[in-house]
Amino acid sequence: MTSAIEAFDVVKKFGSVQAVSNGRLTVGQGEIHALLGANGCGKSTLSKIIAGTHAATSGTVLIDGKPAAFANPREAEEAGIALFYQELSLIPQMTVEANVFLGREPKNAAGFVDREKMRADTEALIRLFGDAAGNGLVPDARVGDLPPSQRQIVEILKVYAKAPKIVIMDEATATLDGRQVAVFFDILRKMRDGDVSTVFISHRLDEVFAICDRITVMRNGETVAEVVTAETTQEEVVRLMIGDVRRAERRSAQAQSAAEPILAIDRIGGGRLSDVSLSLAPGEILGLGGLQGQGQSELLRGLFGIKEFREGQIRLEGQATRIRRPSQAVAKGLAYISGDRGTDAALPGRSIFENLAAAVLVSERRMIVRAGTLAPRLADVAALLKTKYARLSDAIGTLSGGNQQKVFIARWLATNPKVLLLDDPTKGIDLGAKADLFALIRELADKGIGILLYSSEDSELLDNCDRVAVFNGGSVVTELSGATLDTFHLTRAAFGDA
Amino acid sequence: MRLALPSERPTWLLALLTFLMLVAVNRLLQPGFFDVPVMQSNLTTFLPLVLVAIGQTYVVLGGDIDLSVGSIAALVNVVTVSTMAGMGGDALSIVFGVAAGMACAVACGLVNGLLIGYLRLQPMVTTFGTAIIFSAIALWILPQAGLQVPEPYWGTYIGTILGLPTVLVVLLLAVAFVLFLARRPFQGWLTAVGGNRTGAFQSGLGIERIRVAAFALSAAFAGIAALCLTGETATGDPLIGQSLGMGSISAVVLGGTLLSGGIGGAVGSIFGALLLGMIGNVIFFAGLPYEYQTLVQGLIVLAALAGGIVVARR
Amino acid sequence: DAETFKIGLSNGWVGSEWRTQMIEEAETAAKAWAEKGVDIEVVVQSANVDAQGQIGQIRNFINQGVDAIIVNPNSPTAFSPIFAQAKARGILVIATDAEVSSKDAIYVGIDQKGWAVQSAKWLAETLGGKGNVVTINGVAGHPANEMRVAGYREVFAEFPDIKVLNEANANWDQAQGQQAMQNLIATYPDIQGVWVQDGMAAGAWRAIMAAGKKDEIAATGEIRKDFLTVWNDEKLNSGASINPPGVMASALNVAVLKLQGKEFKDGIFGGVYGNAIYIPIPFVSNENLGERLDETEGKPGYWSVTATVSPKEAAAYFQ
Amino acid sequence: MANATANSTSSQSIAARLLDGLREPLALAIMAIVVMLAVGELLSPGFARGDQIMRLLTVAALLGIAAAGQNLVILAGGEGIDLSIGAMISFGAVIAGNVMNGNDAAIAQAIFAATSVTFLIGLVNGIGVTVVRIPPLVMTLGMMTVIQGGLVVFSQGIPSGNAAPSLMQFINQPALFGLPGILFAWAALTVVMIFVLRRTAFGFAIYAIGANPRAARLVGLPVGVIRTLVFALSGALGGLTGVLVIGYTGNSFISVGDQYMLPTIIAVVIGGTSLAGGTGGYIGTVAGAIALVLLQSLLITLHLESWGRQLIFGGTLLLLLTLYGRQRALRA
Ligand SMILES: Nc1ncnc2c1ncn2[C@@H]1O[C@H](COP(=O)(O)OP(=O)(O)OP(=O)(O)O)[C@@H](O)[C@H]1O
Ligand SMILES: Nc1ncnc2c1ncn2[C@@H]1O[C@H](COP(=O)(O)OP(=O)(O)OP(=O)(O)O)[C@@H](O)[C@H]1O
Ligand SMILES: [Mg+2]
Ligand SMILES: [Mg+2]
Repeated sequence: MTSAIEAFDVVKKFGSVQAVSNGRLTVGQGEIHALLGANGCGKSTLSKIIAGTHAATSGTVLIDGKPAAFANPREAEEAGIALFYQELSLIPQMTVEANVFLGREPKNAAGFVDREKMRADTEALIRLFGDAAGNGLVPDARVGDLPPSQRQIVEILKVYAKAPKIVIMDEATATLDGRQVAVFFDILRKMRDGDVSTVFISHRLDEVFAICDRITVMRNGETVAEVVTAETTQEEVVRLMIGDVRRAERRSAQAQSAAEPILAIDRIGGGRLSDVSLSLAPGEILGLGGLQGQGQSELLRGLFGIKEFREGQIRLEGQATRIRRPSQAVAKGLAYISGDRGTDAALPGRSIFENLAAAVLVSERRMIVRAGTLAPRLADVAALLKTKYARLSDAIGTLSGGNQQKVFIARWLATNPKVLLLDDPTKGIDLGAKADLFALIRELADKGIGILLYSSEDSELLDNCDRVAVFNGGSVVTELSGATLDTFHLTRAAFGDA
Repeated sequence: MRLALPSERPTWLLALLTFLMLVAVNRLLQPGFFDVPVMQSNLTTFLPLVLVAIGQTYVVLGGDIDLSVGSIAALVNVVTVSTMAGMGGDALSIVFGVAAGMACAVACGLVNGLLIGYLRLQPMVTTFGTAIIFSAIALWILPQAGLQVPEPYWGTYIGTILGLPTVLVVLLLAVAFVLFLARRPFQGWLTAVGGNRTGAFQSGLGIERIRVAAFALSAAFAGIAALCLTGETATGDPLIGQSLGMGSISAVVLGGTLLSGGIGGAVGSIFGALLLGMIGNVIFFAGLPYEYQTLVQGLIVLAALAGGIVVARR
Repeated sequence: DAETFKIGLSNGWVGSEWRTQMIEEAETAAKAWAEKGVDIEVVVQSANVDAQGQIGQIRNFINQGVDAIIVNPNSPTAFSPIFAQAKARGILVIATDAEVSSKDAIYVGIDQKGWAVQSAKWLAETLGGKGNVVTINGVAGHPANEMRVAGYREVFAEFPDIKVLNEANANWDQAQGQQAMQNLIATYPDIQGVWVQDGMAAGAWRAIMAAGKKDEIAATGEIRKDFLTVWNDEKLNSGASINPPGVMASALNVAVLKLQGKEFKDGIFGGVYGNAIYIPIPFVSNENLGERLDETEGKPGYWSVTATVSPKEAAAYFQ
Repeated sequence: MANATANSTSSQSIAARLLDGLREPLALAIMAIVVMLAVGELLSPGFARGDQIMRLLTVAALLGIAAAGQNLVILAGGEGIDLSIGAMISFGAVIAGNVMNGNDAAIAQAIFAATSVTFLIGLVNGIGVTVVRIPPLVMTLGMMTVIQGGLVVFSQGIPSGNAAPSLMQFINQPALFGLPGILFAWAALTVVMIFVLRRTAFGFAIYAIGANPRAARLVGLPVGVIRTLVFALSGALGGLTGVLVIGYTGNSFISVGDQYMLPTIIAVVIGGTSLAGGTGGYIGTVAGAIALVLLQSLLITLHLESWGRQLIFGGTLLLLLTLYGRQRALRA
């Protein structure tokens, strides 16, 4: 039997950057096949070559045994290939239904778009996700109005609506919560039963081991191994990907409680939030848990002045404070790291140096930019996260998604903030870097910084936080610490029966 | 994260309301405003800009801009009139003249589209450059204004067809086309191309072709506008239509289409163009001293833009 | 009791002081009719518009029911249908400053070709019938420009020893005229004469002076006070046909007489389209420069020397 | 210090870098300049003479100074563009003419009056764009009409004055090394522009805002203030150009600046600044301004019908755009 995808000797250069040097991938019919590797190893690039979005510099791709070099995504689509784009391919201004059927709109006899059919079909697709889709995900909602997780679901539906024979899911679960992932896996399994072949890219090994049949591992643009999931272990795969990983040790909440809180939030309300009170001690890492979109991000964004709270009070180091815009937050020693790097962080077209220096220049109120003194300092911070780049003067766009995110984290670490607001900061970051990041965060906490961490991955909260405040419907339903800080309690609290 | 997007009300509602307000003011200042000949003559004045603005909308919706529409109109006018005159001015020459003009318009649009869609040149400067070239060709064909248009042609244009004023018929056909296109997938594709070009490409849309089509549409509408101008002026003039470029862009924006692309539609542009025309009328009938006319015109346009945008954000 | 007429003035370009002066003089001429017992209400539309926009201006006049329309037209031919409609409503239409082809309108103004002929002749004669000449023109394709070009070409053709080296366009913009002249001086070191239109002449002369060639080159001039002053102070070798901003006032005076029911003399019309009454074209030369400068006493620098066909002079056009 | 690393570069990579360098807008603009000078000299000997080049540079300086403002506005992104710059120049010229009225002692006042008024008008542009959120293209287009209308009202009855003799000398007469003062002023402005854009937080903020305004806001930059300021500066630089233009022409008239509107944009774009904002710089614009003026004068010296000149002008623009004004390919 021929393989669904067979790619070998694939090379891809972007100018002088060698993104893929020896890509190899073999996916059997009806198989769910994981493609793993550290940030920037070439997973997305290889995927885009297969799906016709990029042209390979050299190499061979066979689809169902036949040579395939698609000139554009449309040709690939006609051959039954659909790609879930890591950075999403949605049009924010357009409705969910228009996005899902873009380019393949159902038409009526007159040649007009058949809106009724489009709506009904979209509704049917959304129903696949059931309750996990969340409120507000309706066919005529505008995609730009949806939170990231729902946009990600729309991108999944868009892939699914093409009724493809081969799908590539490039970090499709990155912002989904546990329940949504579960539904998504049901869909993948159903597709596998229909003999659809799947390439599954993720940095979450649990997910990979839960659903994938085989695993291909890439490292530095090269395919280094192919293993059968049932015959390997997570440790083995991690070793194949990156070698050894540091483990961050968690400290239980104890000494901090005595100190005066560095940040105290009293009955914050407005938007989705109501009556949220929290206090953060210096040196503490406080997690914000619960299902996706329960107001955790809104709280962090409000604290940073992106959107003002309607009611309640904030105290910073004991001082009552109002923060109306980010510049005030920066001046008061706050830092906000968003997982939505494309919209919130990247300065496209500018150099890595400028992207790194952005926050420092503002927080230190510099008038003159002295690259000579600033560059080494920033490079050191970036090195703490093992950011992979050639020259600081290269454009930010030449870095992989994960490495870009490291730059945007380093940008804020360089400001020596008092309070660090982390809004799902590890989205798209590989395991090694994630471990480095959390180790670093712990070190910062030990220096007396207060840290608020929201993550869409429960394990990140459980492994790294001293306490976790669990959100539901815009309020804190419970706080977990010490003995209650475990998967069981967290899941139970998140679903509202704490 | 929610992106800041304009409200979901039809983007043209404001242009319509402002237009109606100006109509009311004009009616107060000019009692005969609703007389059929007055309405017909006003429509004759507004029609070319309305048509060009419709075409411009599609380009803008796709995230581009077309500064060459005025020069295309001049070239089409010159080509049409020269063809008619060269063939002797009989009925057949009219048909050929119109055909030659429209073919020329579409060819101009294709040139723009190929340069911008396929060669990926920057649209604003490119269409500025092609505008210079189109003007040069017009000047080469007809070095100075002149030549007569056959009477049946302009007579029909300022007259009636089937009992309806011809200008009204043209407007109604244009509106019908706008409504037709709004229901075709093409307009959604354009919106996608303007809203997120990478996403649209990754979704399998043929970006190049869609952009070319938009420029061809824009040029075709500029061509139709030129045919109207030809009927209105009954002559060839290589310098005609120069204000159509910037005017159409103002109309498109007044009509609620986002200049960066991805939001809006041609219905709004129609009202935007009518609104711009009405401003001139109201200023005239208000009896403003001439020194103040340009100033007040500019102020009203800015006020309409500002007002529209402020209200849209409520 | 007093006669009352409503006259619409249409101007399609506001980019020069000459046009402002043109309208002001027309308004002044209208007021002067009050002494003769004629009340004239002037309605002005003046804005940057193209030919089609100006047709819109004229439509507004028609819809308002004026008695006469005086227009400084942006196109020689594009107004025929609208003028026909105006005439059908019994409205008198007069074009000024640029001739129109419409048989339903008359033209009262200077002969643009004659304007050019006069200054080209001056230049040719000043050069003694031989020498290298360059010209700097307005907007290519613009009717007034084309007529003027035809005028000087006709003159220079009569002088076999006058060689036209190059003809540039500087779009009636003074600074562009200055740049064009700079380039021409650099390219052709041996220029004796320059024929240049309107305000561009001031720019051209500035370039000539900057190149230190004001004594070697004879060039046409213009009629604004600022330039006349320089001409006088620097003793330039210049001559300028006057296109007086008073043309619109002249047209207005003719219009009123016509509205009063007078009939034109037979054979008075001439011009390119057979519908023109040409008014005299005064000339500023090195000889009469002093008098002309005296006329500008107390006027702003941008004020152009002018002339108007008075009601009495206009009466000569009528039976 | 850097020698060690520079020397170690292999000859192959030097060739590669050279080739890379040629694709740089600046290199291309300079190449275009050289080619045009050569063609001009070939067609009409004397075109590339020193004093002629100097006069062309004077004209280019006027365009280049106005284009500096346009450059800032375009760099700051958000579809930034200033179509009112021509009208600003006219207004600046009229104000300056009235204030100095041929009087050397009043030059400083004239500069101050012209730049501060146009600064304020630019501020209104900026507020319209940032606070009311009118797209810059239509905001400044509307402002252009308002200024033109304002000039018609303003110039009424007020004599529009003359340039002071020293100002005219500064622009038209050689001052140092046979070069007129304005060229030194332009050079100084170039140094300031480059310093501001590359070495100051303000320049950094302009680029950041142009690249991604949301991200710029999230690092604490005052996006609205900076964008407003950029429009105001463009106005002031327009006003300053107006003062210089009246020095060039001797007297002001109300449409004196109109001819600069589109050339400023073209100079910026062929100088390699992206109309999308966030990338580019002023050196390219300087080269772009020189190339543009050179092209225009080359065309004047060609003995051609007007349409032929226009054809070549449009064609050259498109050619320059094709060489480096291309947008990013969607498929890599
Ligand atoms: N104004 C609104 N209109 C419609 N749906 C809304 C609105 N506000 C919130 N929602 C829905 O409520 C859910 C939770 O939103 P909320 O703002 O609390 O979450 P968040 O954590 O701040 O979101 P994000 O995922 O954007 O970080 C989302 O599914 C969203 O679609
Ligand atoms: N458009 C581009 N231009 C230049 N270099 C690029 C481009 N896209 C990717 N690269 C480079 O190619 C390499 C592979 O990137 P790719 O996005 O394929 O990594 P990835 O494995 O998907 O990483 P991640 O897990 O972070 O998403 C990286 O070094 C990146 O810097
Ligand atoms: Mg990737
Ligand atoms: Mg959330």
